[in-house]
Amino acid sequence: DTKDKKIALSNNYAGNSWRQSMLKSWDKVTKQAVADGVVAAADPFTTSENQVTEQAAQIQNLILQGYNAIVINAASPDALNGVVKQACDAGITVVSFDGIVTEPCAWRIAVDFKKMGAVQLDYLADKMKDGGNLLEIRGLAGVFVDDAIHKGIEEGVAKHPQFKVVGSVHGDWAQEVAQKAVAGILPSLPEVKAVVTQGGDGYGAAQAFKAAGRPTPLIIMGNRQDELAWWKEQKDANGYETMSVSIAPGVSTLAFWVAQMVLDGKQVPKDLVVPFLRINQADLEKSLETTEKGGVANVEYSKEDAEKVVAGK
Amino acid sequence: MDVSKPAVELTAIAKSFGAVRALSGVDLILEPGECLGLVGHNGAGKSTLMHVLAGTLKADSGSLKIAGEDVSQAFSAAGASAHGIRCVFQELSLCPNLTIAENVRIVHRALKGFGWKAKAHGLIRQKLDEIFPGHGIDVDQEAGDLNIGQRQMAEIARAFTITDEPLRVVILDEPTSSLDAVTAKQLLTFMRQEVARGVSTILISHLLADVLDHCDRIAVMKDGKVVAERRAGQFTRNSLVAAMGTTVEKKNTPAAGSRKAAISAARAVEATPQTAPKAGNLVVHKGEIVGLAGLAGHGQTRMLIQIFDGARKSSALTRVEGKVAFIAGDRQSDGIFNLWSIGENTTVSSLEDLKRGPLIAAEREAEMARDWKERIQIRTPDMNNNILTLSGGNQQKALFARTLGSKADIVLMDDPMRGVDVGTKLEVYDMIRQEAGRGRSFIWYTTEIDELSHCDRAYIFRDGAIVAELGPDELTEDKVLHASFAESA
Amino acid sequence: MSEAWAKLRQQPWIWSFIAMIAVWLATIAFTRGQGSGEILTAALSFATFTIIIGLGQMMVITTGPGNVDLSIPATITLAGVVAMKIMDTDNARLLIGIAAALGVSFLVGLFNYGLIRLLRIPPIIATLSSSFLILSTAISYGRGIRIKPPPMLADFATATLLGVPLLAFLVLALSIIIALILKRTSYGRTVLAIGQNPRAARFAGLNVDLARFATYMLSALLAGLCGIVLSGFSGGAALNMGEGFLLASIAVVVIGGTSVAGGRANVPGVWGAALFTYLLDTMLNIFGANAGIRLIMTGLIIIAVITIAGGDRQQR
Amino acid sequence: MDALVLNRKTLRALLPLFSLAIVLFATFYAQPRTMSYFGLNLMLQYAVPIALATVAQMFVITVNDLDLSIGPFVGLIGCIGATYLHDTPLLGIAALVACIALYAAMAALIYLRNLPSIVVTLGASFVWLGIAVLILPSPGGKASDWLKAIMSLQVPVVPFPIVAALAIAALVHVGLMTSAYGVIMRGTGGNPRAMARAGWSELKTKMAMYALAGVFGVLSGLSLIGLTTSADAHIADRYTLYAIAGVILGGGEFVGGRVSPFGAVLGALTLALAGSFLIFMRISPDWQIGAQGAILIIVLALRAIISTGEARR
Ligand SMILES: Nc1ncnc2c1ncn2[C@@H]1O[C@H](COP(=O)(O)OP(=O)(O)OP(=O)(O)O)[C@@H](O)[C@H]1O
Ligand SMILES: Nc1ncnc2c1ncn2[C@@H]1O[C@H](COP(=O)(O)OP(=O)(O)OP(=O)(O)O)[C@@H](O)[C@H]1O
Ligand SMILES: [Mg+2]
Ligand SMILES: [Mg+2]
Repeated sequence: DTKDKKIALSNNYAGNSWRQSMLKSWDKVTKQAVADGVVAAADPFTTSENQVTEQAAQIQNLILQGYNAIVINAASPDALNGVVKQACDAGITVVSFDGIVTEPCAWRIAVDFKKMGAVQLDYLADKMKDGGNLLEIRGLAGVFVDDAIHKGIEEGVAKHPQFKVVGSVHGDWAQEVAQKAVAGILPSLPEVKAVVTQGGDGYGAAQAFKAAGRPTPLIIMGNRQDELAWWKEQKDANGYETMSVSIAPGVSTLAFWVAQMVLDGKQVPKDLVVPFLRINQADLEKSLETTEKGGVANVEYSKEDAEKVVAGK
Repeated sequence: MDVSKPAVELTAIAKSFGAVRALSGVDLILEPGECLGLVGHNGAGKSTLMHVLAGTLKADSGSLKIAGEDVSQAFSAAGASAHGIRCVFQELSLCPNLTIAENVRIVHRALKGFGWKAKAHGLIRQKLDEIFPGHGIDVDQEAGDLNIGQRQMAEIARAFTITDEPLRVVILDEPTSSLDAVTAKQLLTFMRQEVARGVSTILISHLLADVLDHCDRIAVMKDGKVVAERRAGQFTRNSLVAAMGTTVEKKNTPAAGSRKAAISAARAVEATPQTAPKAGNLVVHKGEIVGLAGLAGHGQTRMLIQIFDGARKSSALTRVEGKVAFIAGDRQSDGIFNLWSIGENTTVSSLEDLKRGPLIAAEREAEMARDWKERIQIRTPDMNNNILTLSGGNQQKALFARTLGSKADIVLMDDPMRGVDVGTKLEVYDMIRQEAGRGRSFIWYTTEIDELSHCDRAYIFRDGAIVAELGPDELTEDKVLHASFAESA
Repeated sequence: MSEAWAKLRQQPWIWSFIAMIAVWLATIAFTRGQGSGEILTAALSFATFTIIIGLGQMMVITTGPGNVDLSIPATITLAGVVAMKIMDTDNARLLIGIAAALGVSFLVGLFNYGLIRLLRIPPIIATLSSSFLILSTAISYGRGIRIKPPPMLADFATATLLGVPLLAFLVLALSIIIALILKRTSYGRTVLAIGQNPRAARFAGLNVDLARFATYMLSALLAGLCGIVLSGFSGGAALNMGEGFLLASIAVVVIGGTSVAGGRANVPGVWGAALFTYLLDTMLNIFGANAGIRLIMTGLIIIAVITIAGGDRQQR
Repeated sequence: MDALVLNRKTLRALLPLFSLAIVLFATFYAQPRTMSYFGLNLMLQYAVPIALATVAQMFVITVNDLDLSIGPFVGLIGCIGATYLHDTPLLGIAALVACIALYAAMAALIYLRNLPSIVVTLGASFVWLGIAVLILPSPGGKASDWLKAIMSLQVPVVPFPIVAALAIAALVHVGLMTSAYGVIMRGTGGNPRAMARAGWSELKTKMAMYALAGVFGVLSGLSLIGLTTSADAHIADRYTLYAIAGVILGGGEFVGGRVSPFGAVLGALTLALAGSFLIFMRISPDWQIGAQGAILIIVLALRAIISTGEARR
C-alpha cells in the first residue's frame, strides 16, 4: 500500500520537445495516480541547466523534503553516485531512467543506446545491399548518450563494412546546430547515401541537403512529429523510405510505476531494459496520427504495462 | 651623498612621440638642496622631461646622471626611487580603490610583513599633519572617495614619506592646480623647509608668482628646449612671461561700468545649495560672470552639478533658464574621452548643430575642430590625433572649445584653469568676457583668487553653504579669505 | 601597396577577415577545391544569424565594461516560439506573428533595462536572470511544441539571389545602417562616449540614460528578429534554438575588434568574425578530427588570431 | 555626514551577508527540516566548489580581467582528478601543476600582447573542454578516497561546508585585503599606470593573480569530484557564470580592483541556497527555471534598496 508515499521526479533539463513530452506524460499519469489515491504525491522538479552539480543539489534537497522515492533522469551516469548513495542511505528508493546512474543501490531503467546506433546500420544494410557513404550526426561531445550511440554506429559499420562514415559532425541535439554543421561539411563530401543520427536531427539534415541542392539521402529519423510529417510528405511524393528510432518520453511513467512497486514492497529487478520506440515505413501513418503536432511519438505506461515490463514480458 | 656633485644632471635629452618632438636636447642641472622652478607654455615638454627623470619614460637619447653616477643605461621607475627621486605627477597617480595608507605602501617596498599597515598609517598621517595642518583627511578612506584637492594633498604627502630609501629629489608637477590658496601656501612653505634640509625640488607651475617667490632658480622651457635659466631674483613676472614666448600681459581687468551694461535683468539661474538650504541662495543673471570661491571641497562642485542637473529636471531648489554646459576641472574623470581624437572631443557637445539631415556632417565637424584649434591655439599637428597626445593644459583647452563651441546659454566651470598656461589663460579670459557680452552666463568655480577679478560677483562657500556674496569691489584676497574662514551665519 | 597595407593593418577588423580567408583556404586545400563556393554560401547563410545578434551585442558591449546582454539566446527562443505559434503555418498571419514577436522582444528590452536602471543590477546578472524568466515564458507559452513556419517565411529565409542568401543582403543593409548610426548620429556617439567615460558623457550634455535604454532595446529587438528569421530558416522554433548563440554573440563581437572595455565598436569585424567562426567549425568538421581535438583547435586558433591581431590595438 | 558615509559603506559590506541571511531564512521557513546540522550540510555541500571557483574568478576580476574559462577549467581538473590523480598520482600532480602554469601563461600572453582577456579565456575554455573530452570521452573515472574523505568530513557543531567556506574566505581575505602584497594586486586593478610608475611589474602581478585563479580552480575541481566521486567534462560548465554572479553578488566590481573575498564566498553560498529554496517552493515545472532568475533579481534588488542615493564613481 503506497497511498501515503511521496514520489519526486528529478529532471535536469527542459529545453527540448522530448523533455517537455516527458514532463507532460509524467504529469498526466501521476496526476491520475494521485487522484486515484495510489500515491500521495508525485512532484516534478527541473533544474535550469543540464548540470551535474545543480541536479545533485536538487536531489539533496529532495532528500530533505522527505520524499519516499526519487525518480531520476540523470545528467551523468557516475557523477551523481555520491548523492544517490546519500539518498539510499536515508532510506529513499531511487529509480533512474533514460539517463541512468551506476550506483548499485538504485534501480535502472535503461535504454540500450548502443543498440539504438547498431540497428540503424542493420536497417541500412538491409535496404542498401551495395552499401555506401554515411554522414553521422552526433550529439554533445563528452556526454554518455552520445558516446554510447556512436559506439553502436561504429559497431554497425564494422559489421557491415560496405558502409563508410565519410563525415561526422556534432549537432549537440539541437536542430539549428545540426543543420549548421551539416550545411558546412556537406560541400566537401562525396555522394552521401544515408545519414545516421541520434534522434531529432533528421529534419534539419534534410533542410541542409535541400539548401545545398543535393539529392536527399536516406535519413534515419528520431520520432519527432516534424520529422514524421516530412517523411510522410516525401513518401507520398516519391515513395521515400526510412525508419525512425528514439526513446519514448513516456518512459518516465514506467519509472514512476517501478518506484511505486518498489515502495509497495514488490520484488523488482535492479536492472530493467526498455525497448526503444521504432517506427517503420508501415507504421508511419498510424504513428503520425497519434503524435501531437509539433511533439514526439510517445508511449505512456499504465500500471499493467509496467508490471509486464517488470515481469520480463 | 656627494654634496659637490649636482643632484641631477640631464644632458641632451631628446624624446619624440611619433611625429611630435616633445624634447629636443634638454640640458638641465639640479644642485643638492636647491629648488628649481620649471615653467613654460602648455606642451613645452615639462612633464615629459620629468617622466624621463622619474624613470617612467625612456628618453630617445641623452644622458642622465644622479649624484654623479651615470644611470642612462637601464633606468627605471624602481631605479629612480632607489636613487631617492620622488615624483608627484601632473595626472595624479593614486589607486582609487585603495585607502590612503595602502597607497603609501605602493611606493615603499620596505613596508611589508607584520604591522606594515600601522607603519604606513603613521607615516602618512604624520606627513599630512606636518605639511597640511588641519587637512581633514582620513587615511583609512579610499582615495576614490576623496575630492581632487584632497587626493592631491595625499599624493604630495606621500612623496615626502621616508622608509629605507633616501629622499633626494622631489618633483612637483603642478602640485597646486587643485589646491586652494591656503593649502597651496602650506605646501610651498613646507617645500622651502625641505629644501633647507638639503632635499632638491623641482616645482612646475603656471602660477608664476609661486615660482618667482619660492624657487632659487628658474628654467624656462619652450617647444622642447630650455630657453632661459637664471636665478629667481633675476626674473620679474614680465621678463618670465616674455621668456616663455607669450606676448606681454595686457591690463585685463575691465572697468566695472563697461560690464554692467551687458548684464541683463533676466535671471538665468536661481539655486539654493541642497546641503544647506537655509543659508543663502545663488542668483545669476543673463550675461553675468559669477564666481564661486572659498576653500576647496566646500561644495562648489556640488553646486555646479546641482545646477547642471536642474537644467534637465528642475526642482524646488534649482531653477535654470536655458541650456547649460559643464567644463570639468578633473579632466581625467569628468572631461575627456580618451579613445577619441581631439576633434571628436571638441565637437561632442555640438553634434545636433553639425547635422545635415539626420546625420552628422563629417566636413562640418572637421571645420568646427579646425576653427577651434585656431581660436584657442591647441598645440597639435592634427586635430585627428588622439586626445591623449596633448599635454595636460592643451587637453583642458579642448574641453573649453567643446563648451564654448556649444549652444549653451549658461556655462558651468569647475575650476577649469588647472594646468593652463599664462598666455592661454589670458586668451580664455578674453573669450569668456566676449561670450558674456553676447548674453551667455558663466558660473565659475576657481581656486585661484586672482581669477575672481574677472567675475562680476562671487559667492563664498563654506561647509556646503553660501556664507557671503562679494561685489566687484570686494573681490580681493583679503576679503575672500576672510569670508572663507568666517563662521557661517 | 605597402602603404595601403600599413593603413589596412591598423583596422581592427582586418584580422578576422584574414583569419576567415586562411581557414577557408586551408579547408579547400584539404578538399582539393571541392565545394569551395558552396562552403562560402553556407557560411553566409548561417553567419547572418550570428551577425544580426552580434550587432546588438556589439552596441551593448560598447556602452562600457560590465555591459553585456546574456538574454539574447532566450529572447531568440521566445520570439521564435511566439512567432511560430501565432503564425500557425498560415501565410496570412505572417505580419501579426512578426509584430507579436517583436512586441515581446520590446518587452524583454524594457524589462532588462528596468532591472539595470531601476534596480541597479549589474547588466551581466540582470540579463542572466531575465533570460531564465524569458525561457520559462517560452516554455509555458510554447509547451515545447515545434510548429513549422508559414511557407512564405520559410521561402523568404532560405531564398538566394545570385547564389548569395537574400538574408545576407538584408543583413548587410542593416549593418550599414548600424555603422552609420554609430559614426554619424548623436545616439551612436553617445554610445561610444558612455563606453569610454560615462561621467564625462553626462557632463558633455549627452543623454546617457536614453542611449543605454535604446541600446538594450536594440539588442532585444535584433534578437527577436533573429528568432523570427531563424525559425523560418530551420523549419520552426525550438526551446533550445538559442543555445548556441550565447558565446557566439560575444565571440564575434570581440574577435571582430570591438573593445571589451567599451567605447570602440566595429561593424565589419562582426562580419569577419561570424564568417570566421563558422568556417573554422566547418574546417575542423571536414578535417574529421575527434571532438576533443576539434575543441582544442578551435580554442587555439581563436587565441592565435587575437594574438596576431592584438599587438596593433592601442587599448584593450 | 561622515558617519552617514561610513554607515552606508558598512551596510554595503554587510549586504552579501544580508542577502544570504534572507535566503537562508526563507529556506528554513519553506522547509524547517533544513534547519539542522544534517540539513545544512546537505544543502551547502555543493556550494564549496562553487565558492572556490568564485574566488578564482575574483582574482582575475581584481586585475580588471574576466575569466570565461573557469567553468570548463574546473571540469578539466575534475577529469584529471578522477583519472591520472587517482591512477598515477605523480602524473596527476604534474598535470595539475601544468594547468596552473598554463593559467599564468595565459596572463603573460594577455599582458604582453595587450589582448582582451575575454577573448583569450573564451578560446581557453574550448581548449580546457577539448582536453577534458580527450581524457574522458564519456563521463566516468574515480575520485581518490582521500578526496572523498575530505569532502565528507564531519566537523562538530558547525557543518563542514560552512567551516570550509569561512576558512577559504578568511585565508583569501588575509592574503588579498590585508597583506602588503595584496595591496599591490588590488592596486594594479585600481590604477595600473600608477603601479607601473611606482616600479611594480604589471606582468608579474597579472601572472600571480592568474596563477592563484588556477590554484583555486584546481581546488574547486578536486573538491567537486570529492563530492560527485566521478567526473564529466561538462560537469562545471555553468560555473563560469555562477562565479561571475557570485563575485558581483558579493559586492565586487568589474573594473577598478574593488573586490571582497568574504562577499564573493557569501555570494556563492547565496546562489547555491537560492536554488534549494526554489525546490522547496513547489513551483510548476514551467516556471522553475524562471523562478531562479526571479530569486537572483530579488536578492540583487536588495542591493539597490540599501545603496539608493549613493553616487559613486
Ligand atoms: N603619450 C604621448 N603621445 C604623444 N604625444 C605626447 C605624449 N605625451 C606628451 N606628448 C606631447 O609632447 C609634448 C610635451 O608634452 P608635456 O606633457 O611634456 O607638456 P607640458 O610642458 O607638461 O605641458 P602642460 O603645461 O600642459 O602640462 C606635447 O606636445 C604633447 O602633445
Ligand atoms: N551628484 C554628484 N554626482 C557626481 N559626482 C559628484 C556629485 N556630487 C559631488 N560629486 C563629486 O564628489 C566630490 C566631492 O564633492 P564636494 O561637493 O564635496 O566637493 P567640491 O567642493 O565641489 O570639490 P573641489 O573643491 O575639490 O572641486 C567632487 O569631486 C564631485 O565631483
Ligand atoms: Mg605637464
Ligand atoms: Mg570642485
